[in-house]
Amino acid sequence: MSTKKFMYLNRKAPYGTVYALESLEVVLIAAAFEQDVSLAFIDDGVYQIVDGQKTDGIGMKNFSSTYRALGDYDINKLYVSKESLDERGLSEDDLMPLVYEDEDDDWAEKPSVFVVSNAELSKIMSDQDVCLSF
Amino acid sequence: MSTKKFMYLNRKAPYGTVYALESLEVVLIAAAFEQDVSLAFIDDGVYQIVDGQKTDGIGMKNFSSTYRALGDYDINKLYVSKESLDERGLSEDDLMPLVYEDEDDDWAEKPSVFVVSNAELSKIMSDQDVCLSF
Amino acid sequence: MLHTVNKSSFERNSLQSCVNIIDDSSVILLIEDGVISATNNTQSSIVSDLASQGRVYALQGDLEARGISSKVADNIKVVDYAGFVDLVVEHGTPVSWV
Amino acid sequence: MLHTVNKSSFERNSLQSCVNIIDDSSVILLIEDGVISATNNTQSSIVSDLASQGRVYALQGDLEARGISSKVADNIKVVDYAGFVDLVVEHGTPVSWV
Amino acid sequence: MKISIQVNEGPYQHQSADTAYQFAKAAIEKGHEIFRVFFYHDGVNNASRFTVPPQDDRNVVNNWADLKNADGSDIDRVVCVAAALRRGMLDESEAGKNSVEGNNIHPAFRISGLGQLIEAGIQSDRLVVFGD
Amino acid sequence: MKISIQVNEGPYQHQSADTAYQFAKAAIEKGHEIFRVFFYHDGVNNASRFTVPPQDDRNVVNNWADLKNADGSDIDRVVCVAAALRRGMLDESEAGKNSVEGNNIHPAFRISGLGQLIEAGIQSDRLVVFGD
Repeated sequence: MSTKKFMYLNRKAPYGTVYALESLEVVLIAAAFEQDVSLAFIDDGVYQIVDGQKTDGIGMKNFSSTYRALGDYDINKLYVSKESLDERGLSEDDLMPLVYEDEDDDWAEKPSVFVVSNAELSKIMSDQDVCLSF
Repeated sequence: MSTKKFMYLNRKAPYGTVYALESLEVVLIAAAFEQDVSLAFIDDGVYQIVDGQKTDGIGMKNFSSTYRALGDYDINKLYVSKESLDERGLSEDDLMPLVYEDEDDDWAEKPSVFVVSNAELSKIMSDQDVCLSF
Repeated sequence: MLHTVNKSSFERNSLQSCVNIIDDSSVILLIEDGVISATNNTQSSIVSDLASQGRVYALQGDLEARGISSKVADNIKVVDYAGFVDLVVEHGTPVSWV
Repeated sequence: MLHTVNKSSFERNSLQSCVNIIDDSSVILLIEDGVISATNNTQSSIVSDLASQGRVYALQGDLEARGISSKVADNIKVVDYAGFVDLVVEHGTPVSWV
Repeated sequence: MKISIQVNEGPYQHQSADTAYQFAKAAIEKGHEIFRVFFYHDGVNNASRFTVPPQDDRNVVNNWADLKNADGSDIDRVVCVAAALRRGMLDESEAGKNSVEGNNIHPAFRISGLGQLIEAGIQSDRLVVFGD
Repeated sequence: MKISIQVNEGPYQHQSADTAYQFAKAAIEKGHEIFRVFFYHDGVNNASRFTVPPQDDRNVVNNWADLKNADGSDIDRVVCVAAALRRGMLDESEAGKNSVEGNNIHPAFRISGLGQLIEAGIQSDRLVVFGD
């Protein structure tokens, strides 16, 4: 099959709605198709990868650890809107330290999360073949 | 059964979601219980009673005529937020001319729609026993 | 790209977010409750610049359903579902701001 | 009255609408994604006055789930579900800004 | 106090059903009575006995079905008939009336009319709405 | 062009399913091919053969079931299995595997995996998402 650029656009906070969880389920399946995969986190979507989520109090499944596994599936382009973080009083330090091992660089551990401006996000988005919104 | 004050709080545009339609279905049933019923239309809820709705183009049921029947069920307190209308470039002239016949005044036809300020709505809301939100 | 927005800017932030991010060649199609943002109101400025460039569309059936066909702001182009299909065909990857 | 708001003020207008209309004796409880509005951010001013009067609450479990317990703004009171029940009992007719 | 609850969204898509359940549980633990839980709009989907959630996640339908008042009595769980029919939630009786083969309402729930919601508002000290 | 569609919300609660259907119909009328309609999230509820809408309203499920491409071939209507199971949408096979008595998937739809969505993205010229 041909290779296309897929973007997963995540704009909603986790737990309040199922979109974050079911977006992640698609991303994991997508990995098997060897497409070019990017994830974008904008607006309240940035809360999906905030560190320290604990769901015991609300009786729902905590799926945040799954984001840590994305690197093992070669999903290592997670773009986070800087403007969205700033507005919410969040910084990169508040996010989970997601990484992957670069097979082209002696398996060096590298970051998967890129905090970018909306202008940069715009360019990345314009380059996509398929955009799935959650 | 005792009489309570019920308010139906409508904040969403019709057709985009089912809340307007299913709110109306509750209101019609509520009439049979002889409670004190008020409807509030605020935010995009004001579009529910805008005149001239035509749904042929979207293939959905046009239920706007049902609002005209509310007067026959003694539901005649429809409060509309003036601020919500103003923001949306709407005025009372854009709304359906909903009326009822006042049995205590020789069945004179009177308006059911009252455009009120948020401050007035606040007072009306504070006086309710039950508030159902749609 | 074609960006679809299906919620009123009075209710949600999706239209503003879309406008903040899209590139100079993108167009916006307002559908469902999103057509409220195609009318003259206190939030018209969100799309007025793009509209004056001919880059904002609104779905006719949704305007009619909400009784606001006569209130569409200047420079916004009204299309039917066939026009929606044409926009999808002409503008490459569609993005939904759901 | 007790007013519950379950959406972030960044996503929807429900918190602002609620604040615009409620009376002087009302309190607000932020639940679900609404707890985002309980943190220090550029929209904190929507509730800061009410918070300084001790009239804004946020649900603990929802703050913890979203990893933002440590970011709660000044004067906002954190409660658990039992505290939610107490607020419903104490404040008369509850209103949901869904 | 006598408290009733309206649930407007289905399980899993929105947190409303979960929050409503946690609220109901806490209310019972504090000695209040849940007079009725009324499922309206997509909330009717909470009553499906067909749901098969992942094993490591909560079972929203069973949570409702297992909820009891402090005296051990069942909670009155009412599904709105009009909302249920258009969304494909049927008990044996409605399936029969509408010539549908099969039914999917969990036995812990009962289908009834919107009057049950109004009555809950009249009979309860508080009616709390959970939606999206 | 080859166009695929993703539907994220159930029938009646949100307009998304209606808009998606109107879009698909218009695309076919204009000579395009609908390669696949993928039902995800609450969108899986579009596939229920149990829905009984009021007689004066549209039937969303039948609208989908009756939709055909211009050459008369059926549209490929795929329901995500993971999303379907947690929301109580089952065909005979899934009901059997999960020991549930009964099933509610309309025969015009088939249950399959998320790979079908990715494949639709790869194989189609456009993938259009309808949600809330």
